[in-house]
Amino acid sequence: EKIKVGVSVPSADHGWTAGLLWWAKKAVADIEATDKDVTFYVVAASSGTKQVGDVEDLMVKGIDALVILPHNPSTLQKVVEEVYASGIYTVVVDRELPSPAQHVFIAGDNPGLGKVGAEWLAEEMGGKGKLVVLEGMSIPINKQRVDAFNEVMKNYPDIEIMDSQPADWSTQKALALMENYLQKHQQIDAVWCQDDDMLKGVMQAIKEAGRTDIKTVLGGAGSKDIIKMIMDDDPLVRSTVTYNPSMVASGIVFGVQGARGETVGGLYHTPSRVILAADLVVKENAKDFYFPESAY
Amino acid sequence: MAHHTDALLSIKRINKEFSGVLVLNDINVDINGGEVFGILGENGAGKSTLLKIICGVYTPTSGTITLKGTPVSITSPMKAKRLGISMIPQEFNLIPTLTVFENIFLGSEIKNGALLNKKAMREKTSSLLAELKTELSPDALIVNLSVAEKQMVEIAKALVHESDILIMDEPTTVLTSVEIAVLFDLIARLKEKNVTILFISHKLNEVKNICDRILVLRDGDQISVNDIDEVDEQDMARKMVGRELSQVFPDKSVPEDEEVLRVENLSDLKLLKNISFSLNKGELLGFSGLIGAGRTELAECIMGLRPRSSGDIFVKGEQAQIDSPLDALDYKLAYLSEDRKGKGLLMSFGIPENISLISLAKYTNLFINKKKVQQSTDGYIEKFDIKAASLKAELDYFSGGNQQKVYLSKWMDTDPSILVLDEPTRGIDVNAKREIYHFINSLVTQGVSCILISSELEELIGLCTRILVMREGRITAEMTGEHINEEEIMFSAAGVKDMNQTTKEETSEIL
Amino acid sequence: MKSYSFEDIKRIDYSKYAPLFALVILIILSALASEHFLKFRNITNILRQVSYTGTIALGMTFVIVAAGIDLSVGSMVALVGVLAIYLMNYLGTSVFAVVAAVFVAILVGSLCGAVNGLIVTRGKITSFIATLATMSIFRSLTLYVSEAGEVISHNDIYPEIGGGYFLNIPYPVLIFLGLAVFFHFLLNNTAFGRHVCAVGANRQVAIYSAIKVRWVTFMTFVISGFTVGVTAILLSSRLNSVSPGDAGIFYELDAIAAVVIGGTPLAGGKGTIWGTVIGAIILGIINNMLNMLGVSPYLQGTVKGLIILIAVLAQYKSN
Amino acid sequence: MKSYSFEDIKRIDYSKYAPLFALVILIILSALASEHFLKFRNITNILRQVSYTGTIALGMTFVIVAAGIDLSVGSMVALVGVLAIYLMNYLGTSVFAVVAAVFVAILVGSLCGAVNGLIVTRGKITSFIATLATMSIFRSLTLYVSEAGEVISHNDIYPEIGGGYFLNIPYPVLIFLGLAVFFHFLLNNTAFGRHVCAVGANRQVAIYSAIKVRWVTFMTFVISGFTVGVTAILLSSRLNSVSPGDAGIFYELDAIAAVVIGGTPLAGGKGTIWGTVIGAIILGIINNMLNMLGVSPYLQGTVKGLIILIAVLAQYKSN
Ligand SMILES: Nc1ncnc2c1ncn2[C@@H]1O[C@H](COP(=O)(O)OP(=O)(O)OP(=O)(O)O)[C@@H](O)[C@H]1O
Ligand SMILES: Nc1ncnc2c1ncn2[C@@H]1O[C@H](COP(=O)(O)OP(=O)(O)OP(=O)(O)O)[C@@H](O)[C@H]1O
Ligand SMILES: [Mg+2]
Ligand SMILES: [Mg+2]
Repeated sequence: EKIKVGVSVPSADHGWTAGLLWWAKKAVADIEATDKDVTFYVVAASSGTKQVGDVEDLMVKGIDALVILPHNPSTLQKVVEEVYASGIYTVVVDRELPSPAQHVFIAGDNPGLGKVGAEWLAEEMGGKGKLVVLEGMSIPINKQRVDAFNEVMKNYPDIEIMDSQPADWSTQKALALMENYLQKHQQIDAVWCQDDDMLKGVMQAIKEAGRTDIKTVLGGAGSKDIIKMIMDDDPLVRSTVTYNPSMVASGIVFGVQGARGETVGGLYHTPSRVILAADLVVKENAKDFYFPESAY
Repeated sequence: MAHHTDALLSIKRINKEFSGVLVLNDINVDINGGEVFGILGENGAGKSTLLKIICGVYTPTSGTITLKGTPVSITSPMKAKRLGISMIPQEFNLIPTLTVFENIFLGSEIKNGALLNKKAMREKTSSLLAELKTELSPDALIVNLSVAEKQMVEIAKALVHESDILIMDEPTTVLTSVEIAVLFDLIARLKEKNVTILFISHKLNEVKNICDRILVLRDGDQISVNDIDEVDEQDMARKMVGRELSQVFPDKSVPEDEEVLRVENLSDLKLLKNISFSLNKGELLGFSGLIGAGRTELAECIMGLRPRSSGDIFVKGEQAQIDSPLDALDYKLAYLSEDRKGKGLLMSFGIPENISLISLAKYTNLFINKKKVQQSTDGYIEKFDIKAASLKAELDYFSGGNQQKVYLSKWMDTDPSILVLDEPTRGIDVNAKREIYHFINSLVTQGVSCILISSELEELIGLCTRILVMREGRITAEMTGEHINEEEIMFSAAGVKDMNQTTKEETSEIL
Repeated sequence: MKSYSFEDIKRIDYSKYAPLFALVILIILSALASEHFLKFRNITNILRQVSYTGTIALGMTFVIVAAGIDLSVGSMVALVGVLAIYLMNYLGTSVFAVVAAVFVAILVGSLCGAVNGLIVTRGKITSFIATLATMSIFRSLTLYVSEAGEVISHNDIYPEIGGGYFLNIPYPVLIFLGLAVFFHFLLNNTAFGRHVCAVGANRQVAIYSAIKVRWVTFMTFVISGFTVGVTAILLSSRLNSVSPGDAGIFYELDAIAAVVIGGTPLAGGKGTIWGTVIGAIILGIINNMLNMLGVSPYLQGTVKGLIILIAVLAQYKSN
Repeated sequence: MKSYSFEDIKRIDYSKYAPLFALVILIILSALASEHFLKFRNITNILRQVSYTGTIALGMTFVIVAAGIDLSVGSMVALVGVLAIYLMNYLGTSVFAVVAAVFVAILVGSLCGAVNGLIVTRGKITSFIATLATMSIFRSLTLYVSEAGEVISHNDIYPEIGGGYFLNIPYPVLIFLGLAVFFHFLLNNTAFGRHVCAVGANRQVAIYSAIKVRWVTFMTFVISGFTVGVTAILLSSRLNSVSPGDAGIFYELDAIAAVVIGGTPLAGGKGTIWGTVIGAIILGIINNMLNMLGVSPYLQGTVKGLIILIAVLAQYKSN
């Protein structure tokens, strides 16, 4: 009897989600290559409501395990509860449900991303200066990151956050927004954009404007290009904070193991939450985080 | 029937079906170079269809067309144009968003390399319009033109190709006598240049005046081809209808003394100035005037379709507050617009939906009683003898005259007591006209009051007991009973000075 | 000349029933392609998934028949949903709170529709542009009032509306089909419905026929807003929450596609409600089958696009 | 009968120049509101931001004047961009590779447009539905070929196109304005341009006037695709990369808004290229000012929506 594993993720609407899908497919291919007794169904949804439909369809197919990265957690709450209640082994990745309904939750540390980034940045700025922020899409994890970031910055009264507007994790929007920031603010010491996709747009804008006042630019999530820049001693980009899309691959492994009744990750107990640390990537440790073949 | 072996255009065994319905049945005619060839027939007889086949809009179901001795297949208007055939269609074929000269040269622009040579086109347009005695700026947009001006542009558009064969499908319906005179003058000059003209008109006197030969169609069948000298107007009508045509105009009925409508000092924002008149019960009041005189505007003001700047309307002695057609409906007013397609009928709908559109409340009791609608529709179809290939089809597939009958039914279904008819016989055949005249008269006898706006003096004089003449937004004359006089009307309509002697002669000759 | 009613019937039938044929073919193909397809649970799933955009498509049918378009429906779902849940949370966990929320949702939806209607009729702005603007405005207001955070209901009865069943059929499906019947009669058998067609076919003629053209146009947008209100309830109660940036996104496209696949021309003047229902179900089945057959998620868009094209092509070719 | 040329001119002027008035007022207001606004650098920034959707809006003008619509342009930008960069990376880092990529981008864009054109003219499917379908198809193909990963160029010369300057003016701005001039003449001073208007105003009449209606309609989509090809180059060279899921998203709405704000009615039949250019710039200034003034990001959508409404209202009221 083959086991069936459903994988439901948001569609690739920006670099990180593209990386996510890449890792999900890699895990599926890897497992299918060695284990003939598993079938996977991978579906990608462009919105939370579409994802609810995807999960309903997966249930009809009689899956034994569901690995899901909810587009928006509350939207998926009900249907994941139904899945969980019907005895399907449930792994939730990255975005936690408001009232948990899963066997295992695996995620990066969103507040941590904001916090670690803020601490490093504050230190680099010497506790003072002018800062602009580019936010992500209007979903809860953006808020968690920004809130945690602002929380740390409260301890540095001499750091002024002059602007904080969303650019939806899009390179192009970040470029346009940064162009406007550069017009508006004659003196900017540092930029925090929480995501490496946006960071590319920011860098482009700075380069074109020929501005030299900006000393530090911090992204986040650790895309391969940015890690390469850190390795190559870029003067502005000296760090990033991990938020690795490979977490979904681990989630898929958990799902297969859970459906077979094995313990997760070969551990001696089954954890209900696996939180992957928000690691600070700097030149010294950059090599460990660099996967040149990844989509992100 | 005379046989010409050197026929310019020879039509052999032409049949045309629309989804199984035969609308042209075995048509055979030879048309000679340089003649004006008239085509007559009732509404829906197939006249337009025949001409559309010749100019490539429709392809015949079977049959051949031979041009100058060589068989041709005219598959598109483009091909027709290349063969030297152009057409002034029955419906307006102008692009409202483009200018006069752009329309005239549409599809055959004069170019200067890749770019348009606008200067040359403007000049050519000006000279063409001058030839038509129409003072229009080549750069005027079509939307801003009046119906008659559009028709003149349409004519210019056909002339620009300098074709051998020029097809005119009811070119005169929207023209007044002055423009008609200009057009006929032009036809005579074209004839001299050996241009062949195919001419459709419902005005038999026009046909008699300008055609060399005529073809009569009835229900898609070819009835006869005659030299014009062989037939008079009575013969033509008889051939078209297939029987003797009794009296065209009914006897006039006498209006009652009771006043039902009074308009006082009515002005609109643009054209109308202090219009006052009254209408009695059972009266048939005519409105004459040249195009642009403001008769349509007046009717639309009364119906609440156009804002008034001043003036009062009294219905049955009471002051009426009419700000929308819905208000007018409350006072049992009805208005048949001159623009049947643009303002009158939903061409993509069938007969019942159109007839019941205004009077829908009558059939509705939460839900529409469709059976009842169908019943009263059947009544109108019988009453007005509405004919079409399929009575269930959309109005788009009906001939102009039958559309007009549907339009009349639509307003009759509201049970009006005051009926304003704006050019009600425009583009319809003698028989249908006769039916409509008799119908209007029967209404009047029953105590309905009618206002008849018409550019055909003959019908105003034949029907009305009183006629008002308008010019430039004012009423310039009123005539009653035996004082109604054609010459007098023309004078008041044109303003004596505007009309020179020659055109007046020409005009009276045509009428 | 006689009347060829047989011809007529043949002509009308083909084009009118094309969506139905398309649906039947799709069902047969789906049943052959996937063993899961005809499972009762799968069918109700599809119908429930369809009911959200399907309900909106019903209202959209009126707007499109009147020759308009409403692009704002998706954003409106989010706005209405957020406001309804706020109100409900404010009123507590009683049944009354739920009833009040449902009532207010429908009211707010209709009001938003009325705003669209006013801009179009009083402002004389093409509906495409008017609702493009309100699409942006409604979404932005939703984000503003909710500060872009997800809005979660604290009422335990509420989820019953979107998640409950009657005779094994989900409530949303029943509501969707019930509204379809109601709107069918409204469009086909009432003076108002006839006026909507007339306005769409030729505004000028409608004006000259003493139809309150502005009022009719206005009301089509109100109806569209009303259906959005209903959908907002169905959706937010199913999910027990609304995410302001995401709820209802692209619903306008799905609703319009459903209407058009159902045989209503975008130019207006005519249309059928049952065509729209079938159009919505066709889209739902396509979505379902793509998942069922495990088509690469990247290629799903291609398949969906092609099937929309084929469905519409089939309609034209059949007449 | 006299000629009403004075009347005509008066009537034309108002409605025709309304977009220009709107622009001037917007510029004055912006200059008053923000000291940074009139800086040369800010102006060129705005123009460059505008040039992407602006260029597409030029092509869209033709489609809309011919009474069509092209919703697929956004997805097409992504598809063309991805293919162009793949080709360039394959060909190496030479100037030749860049030239080949530019050439291929324009070719592929035009081909995609031709596909739209064929579906509309041969398949007889309303352009709204046809391009709705291809919008989905193009995006999906983009994701498929790129596996949704960002596609990065390895060519050092390439970024010069989108990022370079001539006399302090960014290349994209020059290309945008250059194309605008070209298309202005195409629309106004060639037979093709007049035919586009005729087809949009009344297809039937155009057919009777011996215009190749299908060909003209087809060509408007090819033009639209061509401008998409140009934009794909400008955009991808600027960022030196394309993200398949994100590039060009919502461009169709911005382009359509620009065309309509520029005074071209969606019903087709007439329109001006310079109106479109102004429409695009108006949208660009609004975006810029919202950021400059630090309007709450959530409320930006509201402001943008309102300003679109006001701009269009102003046009109607002025005549
Ligand atoms: N495209 C069409 N499809 C179906 N039937 C048509 C079509 N065009 C015309 N008919 C039918 O063919 C017949 C002849 O129409 P046609 O327009 O030739 O009449 P006509 O003689 O020009 O009449 P009128 O004097 O009213 O213009 C009518 O019965 C009409 O309903
Ligand atoms: N003197 C004028 N000034 C401005 N516009 C005019 C003038 N005359 C006519 N028009 C325009 O032309 C349109 C249509 O002209 P039409 O020939 O039907 O005029 P009309 O006033 O209805 O004439 P009729 O008295 O023959 O019904 C009118 O609605 C009007 O807008
Ligand atoms: Mg005719
Ligand atoms: Mg008139």
